[in-house]
Amino acid sequence: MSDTHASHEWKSPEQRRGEVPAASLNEFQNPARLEEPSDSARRDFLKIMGAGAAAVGFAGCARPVEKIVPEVNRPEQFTPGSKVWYASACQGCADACGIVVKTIDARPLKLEGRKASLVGRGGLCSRAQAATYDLYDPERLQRPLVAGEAVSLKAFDETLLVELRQARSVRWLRGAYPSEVKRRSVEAFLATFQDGRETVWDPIAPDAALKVQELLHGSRILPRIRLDRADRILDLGSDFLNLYWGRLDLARDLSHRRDLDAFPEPPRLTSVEGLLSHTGTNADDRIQVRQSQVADVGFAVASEVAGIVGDSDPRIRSALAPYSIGKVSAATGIAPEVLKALAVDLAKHRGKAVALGAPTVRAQLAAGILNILLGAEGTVLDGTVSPSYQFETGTEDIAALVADLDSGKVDILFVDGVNPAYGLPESAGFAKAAAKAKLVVSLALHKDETAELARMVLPTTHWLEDWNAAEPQKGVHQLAQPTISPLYKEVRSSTDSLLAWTRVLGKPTPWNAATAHDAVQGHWADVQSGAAVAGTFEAFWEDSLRHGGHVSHALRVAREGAPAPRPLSGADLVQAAGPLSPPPEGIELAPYWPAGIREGAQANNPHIMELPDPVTKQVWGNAVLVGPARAALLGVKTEDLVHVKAQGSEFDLVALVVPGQHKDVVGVALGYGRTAKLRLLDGNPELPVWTRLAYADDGKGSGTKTPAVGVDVLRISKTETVTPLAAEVSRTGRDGRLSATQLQQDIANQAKPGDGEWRQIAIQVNWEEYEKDRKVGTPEEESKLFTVWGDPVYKSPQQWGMAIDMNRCNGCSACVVGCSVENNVPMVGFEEVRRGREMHWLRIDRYFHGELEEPQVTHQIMVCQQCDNAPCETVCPVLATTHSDDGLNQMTYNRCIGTRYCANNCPYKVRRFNWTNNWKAQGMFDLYEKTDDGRTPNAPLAMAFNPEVTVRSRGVMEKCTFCVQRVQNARYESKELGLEKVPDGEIQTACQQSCPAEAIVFGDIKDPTTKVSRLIRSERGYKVLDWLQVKPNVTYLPRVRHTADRKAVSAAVAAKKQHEDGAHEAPGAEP
Amino acid sequence: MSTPETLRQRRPLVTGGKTVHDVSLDVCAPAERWGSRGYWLGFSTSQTALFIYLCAWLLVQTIGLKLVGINNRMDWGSFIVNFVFWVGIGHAGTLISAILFLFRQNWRTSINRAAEAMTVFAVSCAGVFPMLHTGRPWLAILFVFPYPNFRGPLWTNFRSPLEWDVFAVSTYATVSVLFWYMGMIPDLATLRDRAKHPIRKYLYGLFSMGWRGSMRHWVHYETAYMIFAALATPLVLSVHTIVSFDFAVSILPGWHTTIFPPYFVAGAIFSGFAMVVTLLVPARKLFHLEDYITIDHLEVMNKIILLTGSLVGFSYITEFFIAVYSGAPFEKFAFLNRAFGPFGWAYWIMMSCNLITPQFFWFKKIRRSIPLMFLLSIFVNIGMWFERYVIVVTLTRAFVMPQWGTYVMTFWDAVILLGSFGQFMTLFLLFCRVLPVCNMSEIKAFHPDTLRQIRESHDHE
Amino acid sequence: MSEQGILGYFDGPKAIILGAKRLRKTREFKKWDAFTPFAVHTLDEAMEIPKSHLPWIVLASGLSGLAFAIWFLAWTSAVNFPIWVGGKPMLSWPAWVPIFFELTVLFSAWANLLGMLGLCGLPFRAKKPLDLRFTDDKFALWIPSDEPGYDAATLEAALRGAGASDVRVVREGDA
Amino acid sequence: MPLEKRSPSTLAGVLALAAVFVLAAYIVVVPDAWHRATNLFYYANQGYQPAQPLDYNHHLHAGIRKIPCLYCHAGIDRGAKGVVPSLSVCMNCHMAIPTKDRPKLEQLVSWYKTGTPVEWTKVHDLPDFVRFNHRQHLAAGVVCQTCHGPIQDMNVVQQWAPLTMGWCVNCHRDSTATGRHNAPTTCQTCHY
Repeated sequence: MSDTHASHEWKSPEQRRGEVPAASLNEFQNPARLEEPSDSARRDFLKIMGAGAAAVGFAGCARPVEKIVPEVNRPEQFTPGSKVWYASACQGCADACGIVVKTIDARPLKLEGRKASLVGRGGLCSRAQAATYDLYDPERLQRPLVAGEAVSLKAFDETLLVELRQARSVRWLRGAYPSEVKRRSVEAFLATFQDGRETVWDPIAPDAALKVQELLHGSRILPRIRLDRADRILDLGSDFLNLYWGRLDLARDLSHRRDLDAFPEPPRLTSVEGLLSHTGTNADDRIQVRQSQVADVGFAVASEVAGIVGDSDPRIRSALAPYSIGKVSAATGIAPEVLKALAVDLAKHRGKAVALGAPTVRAQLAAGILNILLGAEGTVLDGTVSPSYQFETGTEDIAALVADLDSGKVDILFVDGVNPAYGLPESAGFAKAAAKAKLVVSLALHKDETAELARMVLPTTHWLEDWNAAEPQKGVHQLAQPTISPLYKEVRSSTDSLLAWTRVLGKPTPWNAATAHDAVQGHWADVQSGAAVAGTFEAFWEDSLRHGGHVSHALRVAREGAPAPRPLSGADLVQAAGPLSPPPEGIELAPYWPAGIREGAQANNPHIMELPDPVTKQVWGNAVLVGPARAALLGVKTEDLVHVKAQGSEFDLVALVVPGQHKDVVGVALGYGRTAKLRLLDGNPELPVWTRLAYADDGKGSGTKTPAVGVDVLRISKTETVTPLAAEVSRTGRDGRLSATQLQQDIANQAKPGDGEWRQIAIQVNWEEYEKDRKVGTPEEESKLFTVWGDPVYKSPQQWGMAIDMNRCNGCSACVVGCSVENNVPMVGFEEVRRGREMHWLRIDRYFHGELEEPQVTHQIMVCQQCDNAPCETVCPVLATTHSDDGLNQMTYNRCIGTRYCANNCPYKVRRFNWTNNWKAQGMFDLYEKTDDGRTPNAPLAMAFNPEVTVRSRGVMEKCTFCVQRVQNARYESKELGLEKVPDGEIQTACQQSCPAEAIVFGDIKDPTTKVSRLIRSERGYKVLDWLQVKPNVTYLPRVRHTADRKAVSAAVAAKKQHEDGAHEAPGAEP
Repeated sequence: MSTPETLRQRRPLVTGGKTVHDVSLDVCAPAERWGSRGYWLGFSTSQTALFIYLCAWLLVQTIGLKLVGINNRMDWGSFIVNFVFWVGIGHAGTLISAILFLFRQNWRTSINRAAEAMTVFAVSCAGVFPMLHTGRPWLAILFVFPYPNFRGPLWTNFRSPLEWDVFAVSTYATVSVLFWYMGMIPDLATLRDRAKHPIRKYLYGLFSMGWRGSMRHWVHYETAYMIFAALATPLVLSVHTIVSFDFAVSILPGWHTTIFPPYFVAGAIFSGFAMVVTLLVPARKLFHLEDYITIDHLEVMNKIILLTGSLVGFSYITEFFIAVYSGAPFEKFAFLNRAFGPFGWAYWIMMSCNLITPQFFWFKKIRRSIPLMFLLSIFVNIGMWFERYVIVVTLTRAFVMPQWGTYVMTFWDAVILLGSFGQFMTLFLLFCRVLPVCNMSEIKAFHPDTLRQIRESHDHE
Repeated sequence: MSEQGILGYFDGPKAIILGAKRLRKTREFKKWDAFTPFAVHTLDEAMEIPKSHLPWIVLASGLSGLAFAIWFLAWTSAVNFPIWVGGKPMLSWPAWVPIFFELTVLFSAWANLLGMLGLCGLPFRAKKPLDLRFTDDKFALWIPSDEPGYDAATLEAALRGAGASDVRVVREGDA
Repeated sequence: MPLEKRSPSTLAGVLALAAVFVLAAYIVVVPDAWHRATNLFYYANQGYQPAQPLDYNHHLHAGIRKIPCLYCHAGIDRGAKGVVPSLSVCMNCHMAIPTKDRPKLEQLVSWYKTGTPVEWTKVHDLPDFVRFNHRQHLAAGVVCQTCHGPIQDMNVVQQWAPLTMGWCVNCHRDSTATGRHNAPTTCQTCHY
């Protein structure tokens, strides 16, 4: 098994450097060849079912015979089944966060944030968490395609080289990633042609921000935003927790500042927006305005601030001239005193306040001007010491590219890892233009929309199989190393291809590299010299590999200091800001990038598709988000089908009523409605139908199924994708279907004032009250009811508990994916989720407080509370769920007979039941499931299983275990070290580890010195439903809202109501 | 043994001037004659239903419970409803033969056999559900019973109400069968002695245990019968109490109530008697037993339905009042939600069927009108099914609002519910053909003529 | 052709009760018996057949059932394989009461049926039927030949005197 | 008594008794009836001795030649899983051992040369919902023979212990009772 040998091999890159033949797919087709853990899935299935069958006698003693296939040469110090961690860098998006990859038997299984990394700092987003499922995606392209014909890599190269030799004008289109290696490889390759040009393009790149930076400071460089230094944050429709560069750092800093034990006063985040965005749900104050008028509000506040702070640049003053608070509030219907109060508050915190704008030029400009006025430059914003290099793109470039293509003078277009055929609005006319190129070559992981257009398709490796290096922030060098050799023989990373082609064309490659590995090493040598690191390169390289990159000590120090403020450039701001436009009429359709799927690249990843949206909790598709007031006017309710007309095109889509959304704004999530032939989209005909999780039946029981992947709004959006569009919305009178983990009809209930309060489950209090009384809102001490039983005494010296700070959690849902990947939690698909059968062990409950129109949102992470007096245990007839001696509520799957009584009796409803073979729905158990032409398309999926966690079969109850596998391993290890206890912080649950906001703390609650014990003792800590006497072991810290003083807000509400009533009287505007 | 006072009768229990010999003739007739057309019609219908029932289970068990309406918000559904419903039905028989025996209600003699049979069959129907509603029945059968095993040995959790159910229901089933069987021994002997065909003779002989009607045996027999009655009385009350613990012992608002045991028992007797009426009204026609199961018998049962019905209705109102009055917010919400929430319709069906229907029996005319009592008894059955439905769907709105869900029964839920009636009717109709439908020896013992003679034998000296 | 005993038919409960009383007045019978289609109340008193000991058997069995239940639950949950469940102590006996009760009843019920059959000597010591209509509507007194002082002639007279409608001496071999 | 005549019911009683006796006899007389029961119901596979592609002889290597277990099964004290040696380990010695007219050894060598891995049939096969950690048990001083039996005397490996849950649990209990180790018996020791 020489090739698995290779894939197991290299602990150290040296070994890796010796060219390793790639593991071939046959390995996974032939069960005998599977390394033991890889087929654990199937065996679990057979065992659990088999055991049952044997029990009732109709399988007799038939038990599966298993093979052990040891390598012919087992590498040194390689132990089967033991974990190996690799430090690396995430290439999921341009942020390039630092990660560590857990591999078992050379299979990357879990990605985790790297604490030491300056980007990401230990957190990791949902997309990266799900990356392993992209790697093992059965629908990855496995062989190059030439005109639809599968060919070998060699043949592909030959065909391509013929074309290359004749080509004179070549275009290379790639995604944004701050990689010197990639950039120079492309450069060198294009240099071999008379007219070669590179275009970097990312559908959610902050192009507007770049433009505005150039406008204001004369350089296309994004500042590093240090929210930990901001006392006041003004969010002008920027969904920054979700869209900004370095968003994990923003989340971390915000939650860091919201740590009420560490800081005297939390920052105040004020959101100005029309939709209820993910960031908006975390705002302390929200000001509702049409999405198109966000910038105006920004300018108005700026002009007021300018007035207060005095000395400001004359050009700024003239630019702000048309935006007096009076005029703007007249146009927007926001009470002037609200804006005044806001401006005063911001000005008061000059130097400690920052404004973040929506990805449109005007919003960004407003934010930029505010930042200058508020002195954020040089304090909160770092544009000089270590600014962000994460994005270097511009939509002009892609526009130029399309123009080039259209002119027909382009010979070859290479599309490297991006999907413009889907990601560009129709108005850009990419498809039409691309058709005019002589040859389109797509380097892609899947046969996506662009690959459909391309005549030649080269399958690329997944980035977990690649070498790469990144510099996301100035001086912060990340090193990405492969954690598995490519799954398929006939694929090649785009960098490798570039270098190979360049060499064949007889031109020099950067660092004379033959492979990406060489190139990275070459680049790393530059890094060493650049950072003037003493010592041999080998040592430096080793060290960098171990730490996943390099940052000079000097920079680390400098980053903490104050950067220099950037001077204002001489550009004309008046023209850029433009005059105040008159108040628009009618409804505007605001497209937005949703948190989970974002630009849609992972649309074939069940973990992403079934990740509930932080705000709407919708899965498997998008919907028309309508505010309650508008819904009343239109007479639509959630799950009605509405008809939308915008930009001359129209579509029907299911409606979803979202409280706190502006009356005149309807939102639709971008990134859905892809048309590629993938099983989780409209279905891959090659795969069995039950693998198409995205299918919804028509709800009439007719059995006909239709794909539920939502509607593609990118199609009709502008180049600035989030620009609101004038739209007409009308009800069709028909019913639609949507799938959400929180039933939408309950929104109304939950938004009822007081309801939810008396339940005292998700508690939120106001800062003013909190300052007076730190226990405000939390339920009184656990009532001392009479109990016939004493308290249990646990043998183990340690007992595990958790503390969750709702003030830190922003609901980003990274933990949900992290948990699912770690614990082999199955995804169940549109219909099953719709029936309330989703399997997430960890869920984030979303609560609305206050008015339906002005709700405040609380995100509550809900996991198994591991109650001491667990009600689930008492009722299980067969002792399948019991209590361990270290106080865990343990679930023994193989003992479970599935009475589901435990789930009934769980007040937190955290237990999940396998209503069918959920994994089979993803083909996980069906390594042998053959298509007609005898292939096994699902084979690699089973490799994604975490062999440390039993895979549950049909009829078994499961739930959060506090990652007992991690607990047990830690206990064993410390036992071997002769320790009495596991040291604090040794055990990190998957959710805790992945949380960018550090909202979750896990540890020993018997030992009063641990971090978790300190939090549990915190006076604001409370336990959910404590009065039930179930003695939960998860402590919650309530959400504390630092809202502005009440008068202004109430005035605002009053004004808004008045404004609306005005609108009600003239419904002529409504379609 | 009974004393002469108890032998006085208000109305004759056997009408139509039937002699003791006629009793044997008439009661044995169904078992000795070929079934009428009406019988075969009913029998084939029930068997078809039974067949569909089995197929439905097979399918649900192969594909998984995803076929039925339950989900992670609502983990119990129609299966548990059916279970409680059938167990409830299974209360009348033992109650009639045990409690009424202790209370010297002699009118029970002509109906108790059929009622006990009904009990046994209802319990057998009920027994299917808790086993097959589990995710892995093949393991459930292995794991729920405590016996020495090779897992440690690992026993079961005797603190779990479900484990209590395992004991309660199986004990109840066993005792009902034993009681039923013992009551049948003398009648089986009668059938044996009347039998002509050697095989019939052999089989009836086998089960009649060589009963000869010896007085010395009768003494033991009567004692045993008395003891059985004494055992079955607390048992019949305990079974539904323990079933109600499945809900009452949990911590859910709307379930965690101390009123459940009495209210469940009352409900059980209520539904049980209704079912007896539903069965006997056609049965006495079909098998020409009008002279033994007289209109008087039916009227007495209607009176009991009226009583228990009012009890049930009273407890509905009580629990609602307490919940709303107690000031326990979750409890209050749960009950308001029952009445006015998304499943309000079921609540009001339950209320009208169980609270209002029986009140018609205040009127003697209705009590004694066959078609009306048949109709009303069916309404009661429907209402009692919905009572359990209402209780179970409380699950959809428990403590944590984001986990609120809904529950829609699927096609398979319905098939299995109806199919279980197929099982029940098949068994009952079989019983009517092979076993004595009425307790002959007791009817004879309480035959007006017998009673007269015994009285005279006392007045003699 | 040895005599097995003598059978005196009476028509109806009244006749047989009075008949039994009369015979009882004349002399004492140890082993006599009566065959009736149903339990003719007060006939046993008339014939002075002793009461059944069944209740004691049932009581003993019921108590042993209870004892077993207590021992079994305690041993399994606290001694043999103690497991923490819902924070309750290993010996959480209040939660076991239902099972105690059920097992008591179960044991009693079995003892009751089997005890009854045992005391009657059924099925193993079942006698050959003397008349198939005893299970229908015929009533008869039976005096076996091993009754002390058995004499067919006098007994026949006595039975007739006691009101027997018909008397039959049963010999081996006739049904 | 002369009148004692057997009624049909008697036959029933006799049959019933006979059945009970037969069952009892089966359990008493038939050798290891219990183990058959276990194998059927509890999935134990005691005595399982499948044929292996390469008839490696533990008796020869571990018994006679006294090669320590951890020489071939190296790393078993480092990881949870059992370690089956790779062909290279065999070749450490067999490089030097002539294969002439020893077909089995020739096969071994040829497999090594062609890089064909050996597909051993798994003998000691716990269900996947059981987590057994070799490393811990070795660290606790449990010797191989405790679970694998007299492996050094086996020509062909067979499953010596029943490997049922009861078997594991009782060992844990005893070692805790005798105070040798603190071997827990909570479910999550093995099941998660």
